[in-house]
Amino acid sequence: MTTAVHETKAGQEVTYLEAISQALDEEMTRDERVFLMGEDIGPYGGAFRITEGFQKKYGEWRVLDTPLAESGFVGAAIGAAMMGMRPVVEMQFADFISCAFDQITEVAAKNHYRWGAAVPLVIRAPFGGGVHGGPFHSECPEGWFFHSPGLKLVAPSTPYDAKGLLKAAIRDPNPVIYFEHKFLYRRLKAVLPVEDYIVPIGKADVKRPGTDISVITYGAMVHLALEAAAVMAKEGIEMEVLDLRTLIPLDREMIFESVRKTSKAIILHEDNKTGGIGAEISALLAEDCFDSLDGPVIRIAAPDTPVPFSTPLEEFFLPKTSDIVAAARKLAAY
Amino acid sequence: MTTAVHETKAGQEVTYLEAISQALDEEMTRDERVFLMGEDIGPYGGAFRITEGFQKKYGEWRVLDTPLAESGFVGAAIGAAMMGMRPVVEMQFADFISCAFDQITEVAAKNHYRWGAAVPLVIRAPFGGGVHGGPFHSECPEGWFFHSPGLKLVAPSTPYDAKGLLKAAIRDPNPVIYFEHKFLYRRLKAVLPVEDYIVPIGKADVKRPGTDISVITYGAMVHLALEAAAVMAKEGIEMEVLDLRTLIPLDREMIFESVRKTSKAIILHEDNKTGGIGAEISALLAEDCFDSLDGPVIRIAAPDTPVPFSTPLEEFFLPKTSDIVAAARKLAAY
Amino acid sequence: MNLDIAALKTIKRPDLLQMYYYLRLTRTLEDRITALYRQGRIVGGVYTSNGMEAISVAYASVLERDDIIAPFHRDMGAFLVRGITPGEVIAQYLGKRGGPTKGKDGNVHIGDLKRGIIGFVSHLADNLPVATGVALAFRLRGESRVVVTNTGDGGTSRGDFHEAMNFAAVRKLPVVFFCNNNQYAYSTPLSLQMAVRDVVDRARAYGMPGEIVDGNDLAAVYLSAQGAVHRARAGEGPTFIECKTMRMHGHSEHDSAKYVPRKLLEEWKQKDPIPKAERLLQELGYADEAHFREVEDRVKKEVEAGVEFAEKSPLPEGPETLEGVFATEDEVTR
Amino acid sequence: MNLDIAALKTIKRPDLLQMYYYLRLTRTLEDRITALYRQGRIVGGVYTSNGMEAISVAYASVLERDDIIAPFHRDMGAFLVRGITPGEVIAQYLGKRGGPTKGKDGNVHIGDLKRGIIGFVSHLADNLPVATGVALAFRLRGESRVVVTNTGDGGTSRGDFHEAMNFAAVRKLPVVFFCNNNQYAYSTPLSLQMAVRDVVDRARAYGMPGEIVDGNDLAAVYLSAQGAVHRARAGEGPTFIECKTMRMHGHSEHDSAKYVPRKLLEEWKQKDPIPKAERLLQELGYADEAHFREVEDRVKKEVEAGVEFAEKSPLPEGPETLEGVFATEDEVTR
Ligand SMILES: Cc1ncc(C[n+]2csc(CCOP(=O)(O)OP(=O)(O)O)c2C)c(N)n1
Ligand SMILES: Cc1ncc(C[n+]2csc(CCOP(=O)(O)OP(=O)(O)O)c2C)c(N)n1
Ligand SMILES: [Mg+2]
Ligand SMILES: [Mg+2]
Repeated sequence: MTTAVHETKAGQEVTYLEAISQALDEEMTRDERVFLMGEDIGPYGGAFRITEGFQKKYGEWRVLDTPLAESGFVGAAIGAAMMGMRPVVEMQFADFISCAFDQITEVAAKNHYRWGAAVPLVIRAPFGGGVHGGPFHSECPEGWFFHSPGLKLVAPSTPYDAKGLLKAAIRDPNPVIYFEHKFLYRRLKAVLPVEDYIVPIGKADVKRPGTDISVITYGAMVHLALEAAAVMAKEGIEMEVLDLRTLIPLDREMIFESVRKTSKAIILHEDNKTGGIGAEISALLAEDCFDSLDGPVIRIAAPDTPVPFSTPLEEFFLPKTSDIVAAARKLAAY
Repeated sequence: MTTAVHETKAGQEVTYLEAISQALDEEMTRDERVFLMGEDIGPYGGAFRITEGFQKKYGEWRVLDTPLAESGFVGAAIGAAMMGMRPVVEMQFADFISCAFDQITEVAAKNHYRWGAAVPLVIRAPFGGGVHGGPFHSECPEGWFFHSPGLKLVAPSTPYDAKGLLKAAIRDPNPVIYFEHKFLYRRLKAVLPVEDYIVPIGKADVKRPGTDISVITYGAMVHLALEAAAVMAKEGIEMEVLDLRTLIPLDREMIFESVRKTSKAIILHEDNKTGGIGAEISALLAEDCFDSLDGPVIRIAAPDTPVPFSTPLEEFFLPKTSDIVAAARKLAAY
Repeated sequence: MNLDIAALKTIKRPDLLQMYYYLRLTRTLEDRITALYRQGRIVGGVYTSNGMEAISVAYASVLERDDIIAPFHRDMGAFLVRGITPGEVIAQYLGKRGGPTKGKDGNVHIGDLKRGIIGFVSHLADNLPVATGVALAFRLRGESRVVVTNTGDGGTSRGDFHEAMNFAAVRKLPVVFFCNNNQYAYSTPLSLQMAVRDVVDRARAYGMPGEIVDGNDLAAVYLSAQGAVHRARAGEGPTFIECKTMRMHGHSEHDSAKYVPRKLLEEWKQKDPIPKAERLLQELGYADEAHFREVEDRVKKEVEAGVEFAEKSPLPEGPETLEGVFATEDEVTR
Repeated sequence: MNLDIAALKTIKRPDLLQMYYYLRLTRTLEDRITALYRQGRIVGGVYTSNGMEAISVAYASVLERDDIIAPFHRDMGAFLVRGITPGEVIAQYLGKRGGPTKGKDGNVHIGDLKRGIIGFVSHLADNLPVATGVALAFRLRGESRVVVTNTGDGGTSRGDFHEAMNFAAVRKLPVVFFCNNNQYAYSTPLSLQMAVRDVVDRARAYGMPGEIVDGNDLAAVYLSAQGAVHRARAGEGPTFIECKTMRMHGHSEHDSAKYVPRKLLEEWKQKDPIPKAERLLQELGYADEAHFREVEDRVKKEVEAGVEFAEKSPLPEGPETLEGVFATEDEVTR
């Protein structure tokens, strides 16, 4: 095996960002069909420096700087994928995925259903707020794609999941949108296994077990949920934090199992509330866990506005630990 | 007042399609800021002939044939709207709205929030299945836009609502997507008021009152719900059929009022189930009507696939009256 | 373009005869489908290449077995040359299991990677970026394969055309862009579609060689395609080929095309590609009237056999709707 | 382009002096913002027009009061010429209520219809179709107003560029497209962006007149803009103007731009638009060193006053997040 772009010693901590970088590097070494496309990913190493050093190792075709044209390069990745390549495309910010919306929903998502062509494509989308990005550099676009049959969506919350889910996404024979949270890039560190591993697509994860209230969430919000759970534990309420990890296909069994156990559910996401993924989960609970529920299913999410720029506005916009605590207290009293 | 493009005598029935055409004609006569853009809407009168005769009456600039470029002409409509015009843009089929997705969600939806520019724009989107259109001429794209703060969405189910909602949309100072159901175009007829009227955006409508189960729906599905209600009435179950008419902003009061009365809810739509509008309504009920609910909130919707072409497949795909009846019987027994 | 006899002689007799056969087969097949449509036996719309058959017959005939085509909706000839049978085409139109998409999609939405065909997406120009990606895969793997794609004059107005042309040119990819300039996009004449006289002018904006060819001249299109494919295969990059032609039917069979001046159609009737090809074959001494009648009989029989095949082919069953949203690993191209 | 003295003399002395003032003001203001950024006092990223100020100062100076601009992210000069004050700009950068977007959006996302400025959308080229629509409104109403828009070299690769250019050309709309060709798009050099040497080659594909101008030459850009605006106002349609220039800072202030050869920067340093403008003013006998020092002092004071204004301006309060998603009728332009 060739040496890694960035060497990591056993036992050394890596960030969420480095975990993504490692996954790309290892998959490119493992499988020569894997290649990268995007804006400024070559000599520059990408806006967030995830592919720094990659072009030196893999050359300018496997780490391919594209013109500024998201629809064009996603379309190209679809074509290459159908020819048996494994493209991983980078959106410079998830927000710009709207420019490739048509290619993703009409071409990538439907090709296999319509005429049987597999499209093993990964689109990396650095998403989310809390970074003073304003309306066009903070978006959570997962809700749009949640409603497009044929796509898989994943959103890791830890370095371990970030690496394992990206590897699984690259090895998946379908188009997968990989939502990596910008806020977590350099804020989380962990020691990762030395050996190759994947986190299977479609499997949620209990990030903290509990018996009284289920908090169902994903992405950066997982950490708020954990904070809230710590607060509530002091009040004698044990919250279970369920990290979806995969948004499509949803791990219904695990969601239902958790809620049947606790009888109470909070759904938490950073995306806008109306039409967000929380709505679907609430609806699934209403359909399948109605008899187990001991209280209303509460959604905590951003309000229905674009992401505002100014600090006090963005703070108001983003869900807060205190929102979760308040909801948990309300539910506990039910 | 100038003569209408197509004269209608008092008491004469008009189709859903003609109702749309009348609304456009009357608004263009009433307000010279109103103009139309789209592919083949001029001499040809549009793929569905809604603007037949319009160019003769209003000239080739107010009924403007565009190049084949949805993003470009929606963008242009946004610019004109910001200058005080009232553009009404036609998608040849709603399916092609994906090509203008970026302009709609990133520009039209956010301009007012970001910097205060009103965008009084209407996009007409002929949507829905049952017409042997296959995956690209049958789509229900409303779910995508349901999750984009800044847009209003309407979807009439009758000629009366079609005319009144289109007039309201044209007079609204915001971007409104007007989902007109292709299946209903020539299948529904009604006598419309002679005088000018609008159907206010944001107001649902009870299409059949009932006391036992609420069916919350919109578009072509309203008529299936009415059929099912007639069947159930024979069994002594009175279903209330609530036609949302406006999808954003939702008429929560009316939804809650109906469900508080009946304690049981079925949500019905033709769009794919996962992440559809039904999920949001179910979640709202879980949040606000939990204590009133006497049974699970049931969603009836298309499965999570593209719209298949072949007749038996499309029939399987589309919700059926029998699905509603089955769900109603199940709920009634709860 | 004036073809000299020496150039014409470079096309082998059997190749030219075979193309003539496909020209005839295409015409007869599409005429038969049109007849079925008029009898109300076709599901959905019918789009023909009547008068334009030479283009896709010729470009497909230039290719090697493992080359790829990404055709648009007037390329029936290319399907046939690639081995799709008349029976499969009619089955596709009827939504039967025997069609290449097994009823999932209809009419000209034929895709089959085994026969090197990328399935058409209704959203015009969407497959152009996809074609560049097919070429990119070839380039990445150092294969000497090429991809040929086609678009209408209208399709060149879309952003995806621009992004695909640019990317192909920047990376000198082995792709040939055909443009079927039939002077109308649905009802929209070229003058409302673009402000240049020749679509080929667009190629220059990308630094890509462009050519104009008589699209009704089988041999001319063949030679032009051959040159471009040869350059692409040799690593010399993409070419844009504008085929001047005329749409002789309506946009689809329900359109009477009143907006096209009858005189224009009369003129182009004189340039019909079939008699033109026959004159050429006679001039070259490759075939006589008797041969033409023989081919006519043969294709008629083949088409009738196709109708029979299609009618016997079963319809898919409802639950098949749910199959195929996602691909499995064994379906990935290798 | 070689400017003869006669042409230069057509620019009135006060106009040239005023432009010189704005050139200075732009440079000083952006330098000050950069300094604030280095002190960690700016919220979010900083994008400057350093070395390229002449372009937007010049095009904005050509316009009448009721003309419209749709600038991109390197057009600070245009904001200032249109009457946005340094204080407002800094307040915008700080997310203060005193910024034109009141904290809803940041940095160069300044929009204000009262001062004829369409707010920039991050998604590059999105505002080009919007600009064509502004022009369309003028055309529809028979007004002799024009709109000027600007894009980077990178932005011209996007589909929306294509769709906008084409529509403007087909309908001969009163719009001027500037292109700020600063040779890089973030880290991507022109050679990976397009296969033509001059961006202006693209204009020809639309049948639109195109020009190349020295973007660092205030007078040259002014004269070019004047000609194009004049033609647009006279109903002669759109023009594309490529300004050759160089980005002298990183893409944004966090980018050290190591990928740009130092020699190239050295070269362009010699062509700085400010000394160039000073030499011109001296040659024409319009101003001397003393005047330049006076302007320098004046703009410094204005910028410091701006810093003070911005710092005093209050931050918005959290709940303002929820305001302004929808417009009210009185906000519509009339
Ligand atoms: C993006 C998109 N918009 C609109 C349509 C509807 N439509 C189908 S074919 C057509 C005209 C196509 O014209 P052209 O590209 O010239 O091809 P032709 O049919 O003339 O061969 C239109 C507008 C579409 N298929 N895709
Ligand atoms: C659609 C889109 N994709 C990606 C980006 C991220 N991005 C911001 S600026 C930039 C480079 C712009 O280059 P250019 O158009 O040449 O303008 P310049 O900054 O050089 O003036 C990129 C890639 C974006 N803003 N929009
Ligand atoms: Mg055409
Ligand atoms: Mg640039």
